[in-house]
This record gives sequence, C-alpha cells and structure tokens, in this order.
Amino acid sequence: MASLAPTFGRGAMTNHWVDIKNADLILIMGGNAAEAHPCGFKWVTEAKAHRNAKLIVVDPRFTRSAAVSDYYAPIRAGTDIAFLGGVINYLLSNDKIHHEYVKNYTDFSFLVKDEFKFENGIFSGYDAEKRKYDKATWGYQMGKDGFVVTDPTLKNPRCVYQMMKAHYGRYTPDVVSNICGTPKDDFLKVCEMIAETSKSDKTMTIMYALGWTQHSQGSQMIRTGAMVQLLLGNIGVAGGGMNALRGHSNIQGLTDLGLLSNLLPGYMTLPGDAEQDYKTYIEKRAFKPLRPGQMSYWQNYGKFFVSNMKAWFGDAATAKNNWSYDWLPKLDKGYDLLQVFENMNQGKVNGYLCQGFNPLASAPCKIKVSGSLSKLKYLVIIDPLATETSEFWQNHGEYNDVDPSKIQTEVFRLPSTCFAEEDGSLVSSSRVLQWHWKATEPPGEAKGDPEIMAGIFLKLKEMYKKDGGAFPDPILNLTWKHRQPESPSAEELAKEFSGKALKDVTDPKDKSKVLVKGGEQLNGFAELRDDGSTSCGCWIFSGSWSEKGNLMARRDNSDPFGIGQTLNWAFAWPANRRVLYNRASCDLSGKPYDSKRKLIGWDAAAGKWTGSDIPDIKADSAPVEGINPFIMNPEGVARFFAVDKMAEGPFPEHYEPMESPLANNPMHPDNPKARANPAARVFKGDWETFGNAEKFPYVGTTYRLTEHFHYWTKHVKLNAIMQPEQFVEIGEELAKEKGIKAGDHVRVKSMRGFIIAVAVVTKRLRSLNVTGKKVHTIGIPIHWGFMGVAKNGYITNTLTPFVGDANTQTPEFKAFLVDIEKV
Amino acid sequence: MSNETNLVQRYNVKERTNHWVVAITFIMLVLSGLALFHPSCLFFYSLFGGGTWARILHPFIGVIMFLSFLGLAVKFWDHNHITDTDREWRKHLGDILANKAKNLPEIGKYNIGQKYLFWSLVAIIPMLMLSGFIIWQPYFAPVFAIGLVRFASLIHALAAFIGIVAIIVHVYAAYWTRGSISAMTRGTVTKAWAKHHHPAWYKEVNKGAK
Amino acid sequence: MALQSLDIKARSATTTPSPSVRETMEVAKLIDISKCIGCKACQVACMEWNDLRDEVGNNVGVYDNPADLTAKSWTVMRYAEVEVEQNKLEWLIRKDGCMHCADPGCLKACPSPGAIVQYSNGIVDFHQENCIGCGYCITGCPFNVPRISKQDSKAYKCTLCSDRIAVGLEPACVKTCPTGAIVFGAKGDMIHHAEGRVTDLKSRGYTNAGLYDPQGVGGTHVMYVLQHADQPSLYSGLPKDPSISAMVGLWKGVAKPLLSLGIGLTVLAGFFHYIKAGPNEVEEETEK
Amino acid sequence: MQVTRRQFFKVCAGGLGSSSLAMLGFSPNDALAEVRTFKLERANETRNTCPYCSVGCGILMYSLGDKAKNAKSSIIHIEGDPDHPVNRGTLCPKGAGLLDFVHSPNRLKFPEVREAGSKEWKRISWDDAFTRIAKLMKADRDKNFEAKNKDGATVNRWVTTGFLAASASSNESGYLTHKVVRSLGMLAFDNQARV
Repeated sequence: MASLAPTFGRGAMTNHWVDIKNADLILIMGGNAAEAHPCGFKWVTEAKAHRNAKLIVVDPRFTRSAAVSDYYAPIRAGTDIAFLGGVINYLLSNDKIHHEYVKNYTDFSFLVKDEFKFENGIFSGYDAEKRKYDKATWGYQMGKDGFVVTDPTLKNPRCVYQMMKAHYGRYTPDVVSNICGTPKDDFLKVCEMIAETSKSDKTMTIMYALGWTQHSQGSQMIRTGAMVQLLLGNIGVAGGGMNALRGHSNIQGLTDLGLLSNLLPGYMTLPGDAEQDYKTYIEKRAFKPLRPGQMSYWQNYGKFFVSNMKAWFGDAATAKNNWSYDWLPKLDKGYDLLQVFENMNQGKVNGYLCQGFNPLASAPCKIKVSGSLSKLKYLVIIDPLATETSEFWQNHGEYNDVDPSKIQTEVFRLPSTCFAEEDGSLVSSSRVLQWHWKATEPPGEAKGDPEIMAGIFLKLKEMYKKDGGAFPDPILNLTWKHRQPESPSAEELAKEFSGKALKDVTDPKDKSKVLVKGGEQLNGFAELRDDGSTSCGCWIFSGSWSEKGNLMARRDNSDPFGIGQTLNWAFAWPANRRVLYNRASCDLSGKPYDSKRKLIGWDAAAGKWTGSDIPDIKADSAPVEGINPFIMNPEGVARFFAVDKMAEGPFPEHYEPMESPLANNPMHPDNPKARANPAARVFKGDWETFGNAEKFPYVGTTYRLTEHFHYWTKHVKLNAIMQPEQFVEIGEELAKEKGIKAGDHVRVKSMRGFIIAVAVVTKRLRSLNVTGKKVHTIGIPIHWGFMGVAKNGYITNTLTPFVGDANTQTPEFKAFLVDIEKV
Repeated sequence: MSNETNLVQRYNVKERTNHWVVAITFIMLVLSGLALFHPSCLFFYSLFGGGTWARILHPFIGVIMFLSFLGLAVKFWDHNHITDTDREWRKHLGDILANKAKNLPEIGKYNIGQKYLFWSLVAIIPMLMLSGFIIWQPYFAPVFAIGLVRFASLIHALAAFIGIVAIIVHVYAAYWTRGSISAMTRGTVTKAWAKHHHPAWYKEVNKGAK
Repeated sequence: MALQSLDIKARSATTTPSPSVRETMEVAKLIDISKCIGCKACQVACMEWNDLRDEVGNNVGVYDNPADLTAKSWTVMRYAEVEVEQNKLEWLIRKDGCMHCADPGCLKACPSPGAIVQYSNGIVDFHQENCIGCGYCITGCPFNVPRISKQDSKAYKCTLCSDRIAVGLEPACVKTCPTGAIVFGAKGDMIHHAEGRVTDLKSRGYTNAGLYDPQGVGGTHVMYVLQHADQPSLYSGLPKDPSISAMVGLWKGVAKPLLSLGIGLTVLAGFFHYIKAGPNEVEEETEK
Repeated sequence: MQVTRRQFFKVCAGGLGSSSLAMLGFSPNDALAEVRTFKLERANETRNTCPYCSVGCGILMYSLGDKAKNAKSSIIHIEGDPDHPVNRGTLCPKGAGLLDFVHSPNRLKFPEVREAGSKEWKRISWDDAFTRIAKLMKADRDKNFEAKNKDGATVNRWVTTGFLAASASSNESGYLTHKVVRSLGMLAFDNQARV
C-alpha cells in the first residue's frame, strides 16, 4: 500500500467490491480477479450485465479473467510501468483527461523545485554506492506564506502537468510495444477504451493485486495506474477507483493495526533513533496544510497517538512520561521479512515466532530461508495446520532434503484455532470490519491466538516480575484488563481498539456539552483527545464498537440508493465511509458529476453533505470553504508528483526486473545503473544468485490458481481433488521447440534451484516480440509443498530471487529468469 | 443292448448332461434377460434374489452356457451339414406340420429344422457372448466406446430374441413330436420313432450295431 | 419424509403411468458459458453438499480435474482453447453433467423399476437403492453422463439437488457460482434470462450466440448459453443435435414391444398348432 | 349378491394366483420416489466470514447437535450467506471447500516440540510449552536488549527475536499480538501483507 498513500493519502482500496458494478469499464491488470477473488469478480459480471460495461485484461497469461473479458492484451511480465506510462502519454497527448477534476483535485498546478532533475533514467540525488536517493530536491516550490506555489494556468514548465507531459512523452506506442511485447494495435485499442472514461459520466475501475505488488518496481506500477485514474477523474467516484485486492482475509486489518516493522496502529509510524524528542516526533507527523484551508487530517496525530498509548499502557502512560513514548522501540532501519531472513542468515537472530505464516513456502529463495531457519536457536510455530515451515528440519526426500541431526533449532508447534472456532472481526479489502461467530470447539487441545499470546506473555510477565530483567516496564505495565487474563475475549479486545472515554469528553466548541461520558465507548475518532482522556487501540477503527453496540456485527443489507453502499452492513473504516475521497465525485460547487451514481452532494438547505455514502470530508463544511477531497494529504489534493514518498522517484519510470531477458533497459540503453530499479535493496551475496538470459532464457512468473488458496488448501481434500498435482504452463511454441508434450514431467530451474512438475501446454501463453527478440514466459503456480493431502511437490519459491520492491520489500515473484527441460 | 429292446440310443449321458446344462442356463438367461428387457417380466428378478443379483448372475450364467454350448456344438457339428435330402424333406414341411406327411425323403439324425436350430444357435450364442461381454458391467463395459456399447445392447437383444424364438420352436417341436423328449431324458427313442423320423440315421445305427 | 415429496412424471421400467396428476413448476438450470470463469466452485459445492470425495488424482497436462465425470464427481469443468476467429483465443469452459432431459435416455433404458424417476418439475433423479448396476442408463444417455461406482456398482449422476429443491432451495452449484454463470428458476424464466444474455452477447460481437436447449431430447432442464451456438462441438464435444441414440431407440423403443410380441406369438403359434394339428405321433405299426 | 359355487372357486383361485404372483415379485415397490432427506433440517446455523481472501464472503456454518450440553458440536456443512451484500450466497472453490479445512487431517491438535537435532515431534503440555518458550525469549531478550544505541540515544529495542504475524487471524488477535510484541521492544515484526 506504499503507493496509494503517497498518491491519495490512504493506503487502501479506494472503493469496494459491490461498487465495481457501477463501472463502465474495468481494467484488470497486475491481477487476476476471476481466479483470486471470484466472488468479488461477480461485480464485474454484474457491471457487464447491467451497465453494459466492458472488461479489459492485460496480463502475460490469458487467465480465467481474460476468458470472460471483452478485450485481452498480452504484456511481458514486469513492464507495466511502460504500458501505463504509454497510456498516460496517450491521454495527455490526445487530451483525454478530466480537466476540471485534475485542475481542482490534483497537484497539476503545483510547481516543483528547480533542482529536481531526471537524467538518463536516474532522478537527482542518487547514491549508486548505497543504492539510495537523497530526496532533498524532490519537493515543491514553497511560497513565503508557507504554502506551495502553484500555476493555475498550467503553463509553467516546472508545474507538475508540464513535467509529467515531458516525462511520459517518451512512452510512445512504439516504445511501449517494443518494451512490453504488446502488439501496437492491441495497446492502442486499450488506450482508446480507457480514454473513453475521461468523460465525467463514464468511469473505469482498476482491479489489481500481487501481479503489481510482487515486482522490484511494484509500488511504482500501482502508482502509474493511480495516475491514469486521476487523469480520468476516476478516483472518489462510484464505479471508479484503484481497487487493491488484498490477498488474505485480514491482511487489510493487520496492516491497519500496524503489524509491520515500522508501524503503529492506524498507519502511525514508530520513531527512528534520531527522534529522541516526543514533541518533534508528533510535529513531524502532524502535517501542516500545504495549501490554504485544507484539512490535512494528520494534524490530529497527537490525539491518535496518545489515545493509543493510553490503550496500551493505561495509567502508566502520563503526560509526564510523554505517554510512555520511550517505551516504544526505535528503528535504526526497517525489519521487513527479507531483512529479518538476511539477519538470520548472518546469525544475528536467535528466535522467531510464526503465527499462521509459512515463510519456508512464502518467502523467496527457499534455500536461503531454510538455511536461515537452521541458524535459529528456537522457532515457535502457531498454526492450525502442519506447515512446511514447522518441518523445515525434517527430511522430506527430494522436496526437502535436509539432515535433521545437523539442525540445532528447537522448534515448538502450537495448535491454533481456525475461523470456525473463534469469535472476532476481519477487515475485507473493502475496509469493512465484519464480525464472525464461533460454531464449534477446536480439535484436540488447540487454542485461539489470543489465548496463545496471553499464555506466552503472562509467563514472561511473571518471570520479569519475579526475576527482573532487561527493561521490564512496558511488559509489567501493559494493560491486561481481561475477565479471564489467560483468555482475553474478542469482545474485550474489540472494545479496546475501538476506544473509550476515560473521562467525560466535551465538545471543543461548547465545553459544557458532553459528547461521551467517562467509561463509555467512543462514537468515532473525532472524539479522540491528546490529553489522556481517551483510550483507543486503533484510531481508524474507532467507533466500530460504540455505545450502540458492536457495529461490526450489523447485518442490515438494505441498499436504499441501489448503488450498493449498504451502510448498515457491518462497519467500514474510516467512520463507516464506503468510497474513499467521495468528495471528488462532485464538482467544486458540490454537485455530483454523475447524478445517477451519486455518492454524496452538498445539500445547501440542510447545510451538510448528504447521499448514499458517508461524506469523506467534514460533513458540514460548505463547498465554498474549499476543503479539497484528499483530506489525508496536506496538499488537500492527490499527487501525481509523489514528492519524497517513494524510494525510486516522484514519477514512475520503467526499469527492467532484477532478472530480465534484456541486457539493458530499452528506455536507457546506455545507462547500466538504470537497468533495474536503482533503489531496490540487494543484500551482499545475493547479486551472485541472480541469473542471466544466456543461461536462463525464459521469463518465469509465479501465481495462484483459483482452485487453491496459497499453501493452505493443499491440506483441504476438496481442493486437492480439484488441482491435485504441481504443474507449470508453457506455450505451444516453446513446447514444440523443447519437445515437451502436455503431461510430460519437466524440470524448471533458476540460478537458485529447480523444481520438477507436470507440463501443461497451452495456447494461453504466447511468445512476445520484445526489442526484436522472442520472449517466452513460463507460468509457475505456487500451491504445492511437502505437507498436505494433495500430491507432494516442490516449493515454488525455490526458484525466486531474494529481492523486493524498493518501497515495500515485497519480493519479486512475478518476473525472474528460468530454463526448462524435459525430465 | 438296443437289440434287446425296441429302443435306440440317441444320446449318451455326456451329451444329455451337456444339453441340459445348456438348456437350464439358457432358461435362466431367458428369465433374467427378459426381466432386464421388459418390465412385464420384472417378476423373474425375484427368482434370482432381486434385480441386482439377476444383473450380477446373468453374465456369469451366460459364460457357462457359452462354454457348454461350445461342447455341444463340437459334438453335433458333423451331424448338421445340410444335404440335398434335407432340402427335399423341407418341401414337405406343410404336410409334416399338418401331420399328413407321407413318403418323406429318408433323412439322417437331424431334420432340416433341427439343423437350422443348430446353426442359428451356433451363430447367435457367440454373438450373445460377444455383445454381452461388451455390455458387461462393471468389468468390461467401461472400456468400450459408448457407441459400441449401444450397438452391442441392441445386438444382444435381437440375438436373444432370435434365440428365444428358436428355442420355443425347439421345445414345442420336442413336445409335439411325441417320443422325442425321452431322447434327452433317458437317451433313447423307440425304434419306430427313429425309423419314422430319422430313417437314414436309424439305418446307420442298425448297421453300426450289427 | 413424504412418500412423494416431488411429483412424478415418469419412472423407469414401469409400463403404467405413475401418479402424475399434480404438476409442479418446471425448473431449469441455465449455464451461461460466457460468464463462466471455470473456477470449479460448482464442482466443490456439489461434492461437499452430496458428501462425496473423489480420488486425489493426477495432473494429466490440462486444467480438467477430476479428468472426467465419475460416480463421485457429478459435474466437471471441461476446458477448451479455441480460435474461432484467427488470433482471437477463446477459452471455452463448460460445466458438464446431467442435462435432465425432458425425454431422458437413461430412464428409457433402465430395466429396474423406480431406479430412475423423472419428477414433474423436470428433474431426472437416480434412486440408487433400486439400481441394479446394469449400466443401461449409460448406454441410454445421449450426453454420456451417468457413471457406475466401483465401490457399490450403482449408477450415479447429478440429482439437480432434488433434496434441496424439494425444500425450496436452489441446487448447491447454482448457489455457489461466483459470477452467476449458473442460474436457476422456472424453465420459462430461464429461457427469458437466456434471451437477454444472447442479446448482450450478440451486441458484443458473438453473432452466433444462442441458447442450447436441444429439442432432440425434448429440451433439457440444464441449458447452456453458448457464444457459438452454431458449433456446440467447440465446447469439448457438446453434441450438436443430441437425441437418444437410434440404436437405443430401437432397443428400448420398437424392439421392446415387438420382440415381446414376437416371443408371445411364437408361443401362441405353437399352442394353436397343437390345437389344430394335434401331436405328431408315430403310428403303432412303425413302432414295431 | 349371490355367489355360486363355481364363482367362489374362481375368486379363490384368482386370489391364490395373485398372492403367489406377489410372492414372485409382482407386488408394487414400497417407496415410489423419495428424495434424499434434507440434511440441514435441524442443524445449528452460525454465521462467519470466509478466512481465505479479502473479499470477506459471508458463510453459514451448519453443525451437528443443537448445542445441548451432551451433544458435541461438529460442523457438517458450509455454504454462502445469501444476506451478505458482497457474495450474496456465492462461494468460490476455496470457500465452498471450507468444510474440509475445518476437518483437515493435518489440523494440529496438541502442542509439540522438536528438540535440537531430533528427528521427531514430542507432545508436551501447554504449560510446558509456554514456560519453555517464555524462558527462551526472556534469555534472549535479557541478553540482547538494546536500551541505548552506540550514540547513547534511548532506543529500547530487541531485534534478535522476530515475529511474523498471521494474515487471517482476527483483528482482536492481531491487536493483542501487536501490543505484546511492541511491549517486548520487538522490531523484527512483519505480516503476510509483505508477500
């Protein structure tokens, strides 16, 4: 989500599943919704059936999404920025943009610093040694009034519009076709169809998923898509949006709750080593508006933070100790999955706990992961299923050929419950928090995750209380007000993150008016205070369990406006808004661009915004006040120019995948530094594990099949029956060249290892003509392993490179180099 | 020994046993087959312990019949070549059926009707066996193409029909032609019977006996 | 459970009419291939609802799994990659299974009373407790659908979830279908729905789109919307104009009464011959 | 009605004949056509959310037993929740197969440990597991906790033990996990959003 936030302000799917039915055009690119999210894809078929919508699929493979599309265009894996850059060029040069929208709701008119440069594929401030940018020049020209300087005429060559035009003018249809391998006619046809939606009563939605994120330049691919959508005025409107289709049922929720190295709940961030002073920490994050009159909602950061610390440390968090600010660990660097495995490999990690996660199968370069795990002193697995990771030390023949006696890791395997055996809430991709109910007891002695966490934590607390030890304060003071301390209930925890008033909370405009009494649940984040009078474990979830009860459990599916908003179904963050930035669906005067798909509109008589959705703006702020729709951005508008928010540059630029069939980047053939993402982190020693096109001539790409879910459903008999055995897909042309027939066993190898699988020979994978060279793609589904009821197979990530996106460090699973031979 | 009595040996024990094995299995096959063929004969299922048993047993009984019929066929083969005398005899069929026949050509062990029966069974029983094999569930039918199975089902029914009609005629003829049944029960017929119905054969037997 | 929770239209190996005065609404399942994403949810839902678990098989070089219908896989997806227009690949994915013919070949061929029943709502259902395992239903089926179980030698196939429909629910596959490629309702409504789909497909350039409701078998209660209704064989060999095979028609049609009659007549002929001509007795004199 | 002797015999014979025919199998079958009993008639229904992808489909779980004290509940069937605005009763092949996830033969049932260098699992009690894990964690934390960095700045971090959080566990589990992890000063903390 490190690409949507820099553009719009929040890192989440902008619209929601049912809203897809309001689209006129659906672009599925960097994803395969029909296979990965079939029930969500239903709303594509609804749009087709009821709005006569068209579906475009752009993908290296003719997927099951493509099977029901109106138009399919092939593309070489890892070249989406070039394709979308070409679309931007098409829209700008053919003037197919939503003028009013881009002028008012984006940074089109903002002036960029003169020092900012882009030369031969590299932006200003690059340090090739560190593979990092100094982003000092990546900013706006600031006026004396403290606001960004703008040029509403859009004539200034340093305005974002002009700079973009220059930047993407290079992505001509021929260049695109040359890089992507997409036939020029196909590309132009897609452009034409997309351009249609620049009309204010036409919308396009983009549905993407791991097909964009799992690249070394994945975040920028997504950003390029977001930029296309902004040009067309498709953000914040019904049937529009950037629909990031999350993979797992609660990835959204766990990200919202900040379960990542550098985050705190609600997208607050941990301090770094340098941030020793609490006040500066807050000030740095409470962004002042960059344009007059804008909300810049992060100005309330202090309220969110203090309430969070009150939820965690209760009475121990006081104004005096800066709300226990120092109890939070400070970051010297990010500790993402790849970094942790790198550290582990270097022997710097002793213990590891895996809760419902199977890194041996999920992380890249199995041999490195397996070696790293072997260096641990202890490993704790918390899972309902017997995962590969839990048996990384066990010899499973050809699939996991290790010697247990040489592995000194102590491994604990703790059985946890599955969905059917617990109460709780999950956040769907649509940001909807939905409550679920327990139906039955778990098998054997299995326990729920909260019970297991409590079991470990209470033991630790007891030991620290008795024997002391390193810095016990946060452990001893962590709030634990559970009726059964060893088994915290879902209800108690949900109420805690939704938040309550510790003292009476009054209306700032009228102190005599009590909004919520001390001890009561809060109605929402607007009631949070930074004086310690409120407690809230995750500000964006605030109000999900109010005095009205558990709003996440609401089951009223009525849809009074007929455009699928169902506001009384469960609870969506933030504040039950269903379409983010919905203010952008109206013109400056507050009138909806498309009255048939009205989300909100300014009701002058009532003096507030009304409609089918909850306004994503201060409800009583009249349009004349000029609050712009992107309230989380200090600019108030969406960013084409990402300032310093992205690792590899404010404008996305095409770079080749780390392992590419091309010797150089066709955009910058004479600059080897700009071949692959210049800011992608590569660990020492991993360069040697990358292969080249001479030895590994084919593009490998891994993906999911609709019959399986990740590495779980190989444990599920019904799904094992549907896709029993590991296979790889190759095109008919390559099959012929290699003498491979459907059903043969083949060995697919990369620089890092090999797998053996059945060959599926298909017309759906075709060779592409890239820079005059024929490029074949080999499709490698991921779902098999050495545990489960399906036929055993090799772990696909044996093949993948240990490198990630420069912003998110999401591994590059979608484009790497392999070779294939018949076994 | 036939000299002692007025009886002539027509079939020995082996032949009689063989015949009755074929006959009994044939009847069982007819009963179970008709039940499978037409709902009006459903009650025959009960003779076999229900429809499923009828379905299970029918093909196995068929194999027994086929094998024992093979024995019969080999044994009787030589006696069943159709001769000019037979054809001559056939011309009198109307009279024969009306019990008015006089001065018939002297035929051998079998008349042309019996020979027709023999050859039709020689044709039909392997056909039944083969088509039955093709539709035999659950062992063999699944390996054959569905079109072939359909064809075999039809052939099986038609062949069975011809067989059944032939056997009805055979049984009736045996009943109608008084003195015949003992040939297959006791193995003997009267000399008069033999002289009357199969004079050439009678002569041959007598010759042989001398 | 009521004796007749669904009213009966026809019953195998039964020559007299079944109780068929009540007429329930004729139902149908419509499978819109242009909406099908081949996800196999219907296959899973079918197995789950019917408490079946087929073998965990092998990949034989295609997406089809299980590779064919079995006694435990009552529906399978069949995947076909075709290029009707040059360079325009289409992945035609057809959900195969019982079509619930109005004139069911299986029922016609079945020799066991009540093993196959056609309800007045159109469902053709197998009652395995009456099945004798002869496989005639397979022979009779124009779509090659029923399968004999290796476990119990009984024939099995899709029941159109008669147990769900009997209590007013839709079939399991219909309910689960993520894209609404499978819909269910009164047959008239389904035909109407199909007309809308055909119009939409024609507007998207599929000029030969149409409904597959083959009249050769009296129409079916499982129908398809096809993008290329002129070439059903593109869809993994869907028969163009299916009807009960002429051979089966002969065997279970004309032959049944004719041959029975033939046998009866032969018996009668003998009887009357005897009445008329009397026994063929050897006269006393020749006896000597 | 007068019944002559002759007629009487006729009737008797007829009766005898038909009853023997019935014995031969002429009797009509008992059940004409009975559909399978609807298996969920009295099953307990519980609403839940599919744990796989992020569409968040509503599901209905049907379980054996009416929650009476003496009945051990067990899930017998799962299908889509028709009231749910997103999936409207539909489920994909993964969701439709959830029953076999609940009852997978590979579900873990007891805490186990694999000792260093060992080839096998050993069943242990929960208390043993918690105690041993807590001891290992405490030993590592006490040894490697970094209160101040090289420059003397307060950092209060522990980076020698890492935690990977689930992606399908509930918000409540996730929230508690986050609290515990940060209270220990852990930074090597990640979830499946990464991959």
